[in-house]
Amino acid sequence: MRQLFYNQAIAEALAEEMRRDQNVILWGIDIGPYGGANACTKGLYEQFGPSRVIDMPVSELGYVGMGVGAAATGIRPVIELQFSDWITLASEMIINQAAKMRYMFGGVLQMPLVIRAPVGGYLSAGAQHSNSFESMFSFVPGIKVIMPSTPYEAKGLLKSAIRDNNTVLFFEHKKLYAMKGEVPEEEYTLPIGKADIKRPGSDVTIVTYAYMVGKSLAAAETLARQGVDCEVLDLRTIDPMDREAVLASVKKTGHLVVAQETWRDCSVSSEVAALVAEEAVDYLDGPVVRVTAKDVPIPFSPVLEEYVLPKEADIVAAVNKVLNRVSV
Amino acid sequence: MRQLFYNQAIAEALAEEMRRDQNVILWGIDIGPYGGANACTKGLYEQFGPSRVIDMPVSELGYVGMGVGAAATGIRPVIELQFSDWITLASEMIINQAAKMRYMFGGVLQMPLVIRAPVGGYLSAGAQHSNSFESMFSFVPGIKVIMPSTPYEAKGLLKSAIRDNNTVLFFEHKKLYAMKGEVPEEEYTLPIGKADIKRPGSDVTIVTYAYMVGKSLAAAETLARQGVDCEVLDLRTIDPMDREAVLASVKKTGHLVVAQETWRDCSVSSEVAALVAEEAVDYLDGPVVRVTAKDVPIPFSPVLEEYVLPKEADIVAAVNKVLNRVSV
Amino acid sequence: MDIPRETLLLIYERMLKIRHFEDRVKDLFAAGELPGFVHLYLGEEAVAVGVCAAMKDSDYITSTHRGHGHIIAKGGDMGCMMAELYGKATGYNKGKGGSMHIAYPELGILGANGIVSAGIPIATGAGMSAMLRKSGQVVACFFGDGASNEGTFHESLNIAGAFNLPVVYVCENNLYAVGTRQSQVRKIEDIADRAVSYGMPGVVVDGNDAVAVYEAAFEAVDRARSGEGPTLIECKTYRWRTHFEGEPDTYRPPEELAAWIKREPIAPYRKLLIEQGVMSEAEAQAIEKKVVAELDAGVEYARSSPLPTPESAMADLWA
Amino acid sequence: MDIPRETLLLIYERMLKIRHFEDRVKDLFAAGELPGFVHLYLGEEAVAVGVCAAMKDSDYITSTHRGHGHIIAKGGDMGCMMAELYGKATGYNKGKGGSMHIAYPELGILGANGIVSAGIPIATGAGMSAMLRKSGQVVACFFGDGASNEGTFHESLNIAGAFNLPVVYVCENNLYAVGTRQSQVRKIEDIADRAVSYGMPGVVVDGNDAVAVYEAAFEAVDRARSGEGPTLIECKTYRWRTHFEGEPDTYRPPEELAAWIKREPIAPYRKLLIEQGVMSEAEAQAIEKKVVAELDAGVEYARSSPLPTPESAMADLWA
Ligand SMILES: Cc1ncc(C[n+]2csc(CCOP(=O)(O)OP(=O)(O)O)c2C)c(N)n1
Ligand SMILES: Cc1ncc(C[n+]2csc(CCOP(=O)(O)OP(=O)(O)O)c2C)c(N)n1
Ligand SMILES: [Mg+2]
Ligand SMILES: [Mg+2]
Repeated sequence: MRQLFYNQAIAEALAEEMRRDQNVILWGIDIGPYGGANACTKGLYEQFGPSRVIDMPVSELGYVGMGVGAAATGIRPVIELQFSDWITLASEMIINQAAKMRYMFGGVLQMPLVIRAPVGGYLSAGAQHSNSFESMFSFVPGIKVIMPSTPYEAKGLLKSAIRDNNTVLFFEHKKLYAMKGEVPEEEYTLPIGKADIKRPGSDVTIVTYAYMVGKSLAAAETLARQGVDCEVLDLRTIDPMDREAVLASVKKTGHLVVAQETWRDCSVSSEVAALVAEEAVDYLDGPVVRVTAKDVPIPFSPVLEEYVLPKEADIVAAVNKVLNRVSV
Repeated sequence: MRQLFYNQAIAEALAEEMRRDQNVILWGIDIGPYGGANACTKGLYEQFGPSRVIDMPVSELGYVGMGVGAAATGIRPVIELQFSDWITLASEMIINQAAKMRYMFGGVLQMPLVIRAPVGGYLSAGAQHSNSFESMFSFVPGIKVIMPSTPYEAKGLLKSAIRDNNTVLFFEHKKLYAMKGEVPEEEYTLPIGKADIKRPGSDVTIVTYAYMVGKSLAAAETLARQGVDCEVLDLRTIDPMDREAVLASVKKTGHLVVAQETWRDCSVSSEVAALVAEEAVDYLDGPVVRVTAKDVPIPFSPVLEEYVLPKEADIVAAVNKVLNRVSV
Repeated sequence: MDIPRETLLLIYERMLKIRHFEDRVKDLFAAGELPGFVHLYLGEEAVAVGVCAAMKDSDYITSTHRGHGHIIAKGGDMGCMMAELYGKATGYNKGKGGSMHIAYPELGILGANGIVSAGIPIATGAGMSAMLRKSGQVVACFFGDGASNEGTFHESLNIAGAFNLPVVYVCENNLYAVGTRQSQVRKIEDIADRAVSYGMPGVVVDGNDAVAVYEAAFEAVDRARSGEGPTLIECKTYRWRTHFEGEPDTYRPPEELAAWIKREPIAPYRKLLIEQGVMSEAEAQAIEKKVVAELDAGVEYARSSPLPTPESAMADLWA
Repeated sequence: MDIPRETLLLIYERMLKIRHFEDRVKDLFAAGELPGFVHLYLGEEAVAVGVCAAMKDSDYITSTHRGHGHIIAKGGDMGCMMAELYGKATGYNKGKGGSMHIAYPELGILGANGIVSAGIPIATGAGMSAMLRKSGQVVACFFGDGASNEGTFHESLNIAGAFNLPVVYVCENNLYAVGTRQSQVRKIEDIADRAVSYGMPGVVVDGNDAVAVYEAAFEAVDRARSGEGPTLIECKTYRWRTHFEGEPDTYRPPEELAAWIKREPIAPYRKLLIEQGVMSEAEAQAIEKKVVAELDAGVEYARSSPLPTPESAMADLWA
């Protein structure tokens, strides 16, 4: 099958949806002739012109808020934030406006708004350019949160996000932009809210997403060589979470590791563990173990960042721990 | 012992700390002659004057950000947000600046910043005036989060917060401002990070905090009459969480209910359940049950709000569920 | 300026509607019939009505926590509004919204808003939307003097200026934000001067003079509709009531309030219309009677409407 | 204006330091020696130095993602900075910060910042702090033309104006924010005009003329220190490099860049000082030699310094 980079898959999804529906409009910083900080809008300005691909000033609250007003009035804005770290600046418009407007107005309008933003570390980008805030937004009802782990998923899920009539946060991992993978040439979409078993296995379930999927698969390979058969479940959509898939896998394996890049407290990993404690505790043959970033801001120096962010070896160690197995 | 209202206890804590340290300075909206929307600064302007109690324009990002700059340079700002709902607008300054500055600068400065803000519903205040965002900030390292459930705790914990050299979010529940309770006249402080057993019990642990403490205690009374002995653990500090206290109680009772006012996903209740799934799963004699708000914005109409927010009866039902007991 | 008779009468009727509606809300709230909080628009009627009278039904507005006036001015039905204030299933927003969250897109009402200044980027986005869809719609964005110190005011007006968006920014300068006199936290007198920063015209008008507001709005709407871009209109006015009902009025000099009540917008306007032969005394009375009857019916509708079912709380989140 | 000789020489030396430091960082980054991102200040040296030369060591600055110049201008040590850029334990911030997060409060440096505009409220708060503590300190707040469209610019300058805070807002207008020419997203030409909104003076200066910048800053610092309040100074300048090292320069007309390089700030200043007898050609050469030696030593210090221990990642969060 044809191979594309993750950022190319995104650009292709955008282009296809823009052709399909003229109300799909992009805005953000440097997304026009510049093509986007991560080249996700490369060529779109040339193809669709300045009224479909709009460069904004550095005013996150303003242009995300404009997305709310535009989505409420017939446009389907797809907004790029240059890094997700400063989604903080726009969070009022996401949390109190976009997420709530349809509901608090009794359903009289729709909010077909997509906000795309790069997340994640492993780049020595320092404490303010390495964050992943999906947990904070999953907490809030009225927002969907998607985090694709491959080019295939990036394209299929972004197309679904753009067609969705609700607010969707679409978090792309910076380290994945340069990942190459198979992407069909034919039209396809992927369902929001469905997890994907990236590797079936019988001994332990590893629930993970985004850039950690690759590290989890690598850990699973290492463990397979040691005779441990891991199931790697890629959540793909963080919210709504595919709770059935998580439970089915844990009921099968009896063991759960949750591997996420970001901090532990009140996070996606907390939610997955809580879900299992609520719905499948009788199936657990040992403790749940979470693999997460250590509880400090992401430091700059590579040696420090490596210490703080989770590694393949941490996942291996976690699996050994849930299996009460001495590491080899 | 002397009785004070919760908001009076707060005002008293502020006054005492302002007398103790002239660098303790208050700012916010309407906190001067007006005395604060919830009367928490009543009389302070008169007592300390306009350079200690400063009225700000409606500019949350600006005046919270100023708190960061002032805290870094020798002032101990105690900032009031009129409602915590729009902490969103200031969240950049809390999440990427206050929480990270000391760490990312290698410890060269301190951040003795307190942000006080009212949280919570049960007031028909609608979707944008009923939020509780503690979970989102607990996620972020570098911030302490306190939520006192009584006047005694409000005073003792606020004094500790003001003396702390780190960023502290101090969330006060609107429904508690009019709660009266014993507050010693002598100087005292309460430790940040210590939970409190509000009712000892042997059958089930109810982990809770803030306004839900009262509802949990009421539920415990109801259940006591039915022969069920609940332990009610008030977290008091959400972050750092008193994990030892939670684990000790669950190890004792073997059953866990977590009762919080706000939404479920990636929340404090998730973290508590995850903690137990990690560290005490062998002690659990049944599933964990979480009592939370339903997963929609808080609606205005009292009949709807009552349906969405958790009630005493929900806690009773949850305890019955963890005990696998038919409700009576 | 030559204002059509129907427009002049509409302005009169809608100002009266607001006056009576808000007076009634005040009483109903005091009687404990209405849950939550209410912020009344009494005394500021000429602003909302003057602006909306210059707009079409298909045009948009965004509103604030003090929104009843804007919604009535844009054509909102007092019965559906009142039912919303009662938290009834028949309210504009099924009881989910309440006083601070009334929206009715069919009349271009994109929502009152509980977050100060939040309507500003939303209005700006609606303006961008109108421009992109080439719909010819114009947006009026209402906000207070307090809101003009929020960052999003700056971001939004900058963008509107840069892209020539069809938005009329209407700052209702009633001197206070809650209990703080805004001259204490803003150095300059006229908020309209801030238009300079965005390359758009800034206009100061007497917000208690409906004709003056209408004329300024008419010109701004015309500019916007013809693609010439946004305008910032500052309307000097005053709220008669405290910030929200039930708050003690400790922070405003009583003389100040008295002086502004003396300068109230409706009576002189009524007089003007009668003097100019636009309506007769009898017609004026008939209009007022009709307004009161409509309000009475609206209150009755609200009172007798059913509450939402508790389970309906779970509906309307997802589209 | 009569500028003391030491000040004139200091300006020369510090501009040179920035020039050489940034040139070296460029090379070291290209050679793969430095992790992460770097944003260079080449071409804008006169702004940071002109402003900081008008300040005391005990005064404060806040900086941006493009911060090396500000830190050197405020007296920062090139070795400690370079060690930070290498992620070494001996860096100003123990390798935890990196290029975008250098702070050194002992010299009043409250931090570079990776979030555009975030330094503005922080500077404003430091100004409030200075006023409250009656310390006599002044704050210079550096930010870009792009940052001037952020909401916090508006909120902060409004507060500074209202409270007469001792802050000098220095907008480095280099025409671009990353790849977007800012005239496309801002209607007005001069950002200094925005000072009107806050009741403070707004001044435009040639940001490539160190003397002009110094004089404007001197006056503003003087105003601030004597309690007369803030000033907004817009410095027109240009960055020579792309937004960050490694980015292709596709978006700027080469003639534009060439014209600005021709108007570079250091050579004419050097000439001026020699012509006016402030320093001799030999002295100028000696200064430059000293700067280069210091830089060489700094790079050597950075290279030979130890990395932080991995476990040190867990330190420094809590005070
Ligand atoms: C972001 C935000 N900050 C503060 C508040 C609390 N609050 C509600 S109304 C109000 C005053 C607003 O003043 P203004 O904009 O002048 O409108 P007015 O009430 O005078 O009509 C404040 C501070 C809020 N709702 N939202
Ligand atoms: C809040 C925020 N938005 C966007 C960015 C991405 N970004 C980094 S630097 C920059 C351009 C800033 O332009 P300007 O303020 O003019 O400073 P310059 O780089 O020209 O010195 C942008 C958009 C950011 N770091 N923070
Ligand atoms: Mg006002
Ligand atoms: Mg710039």
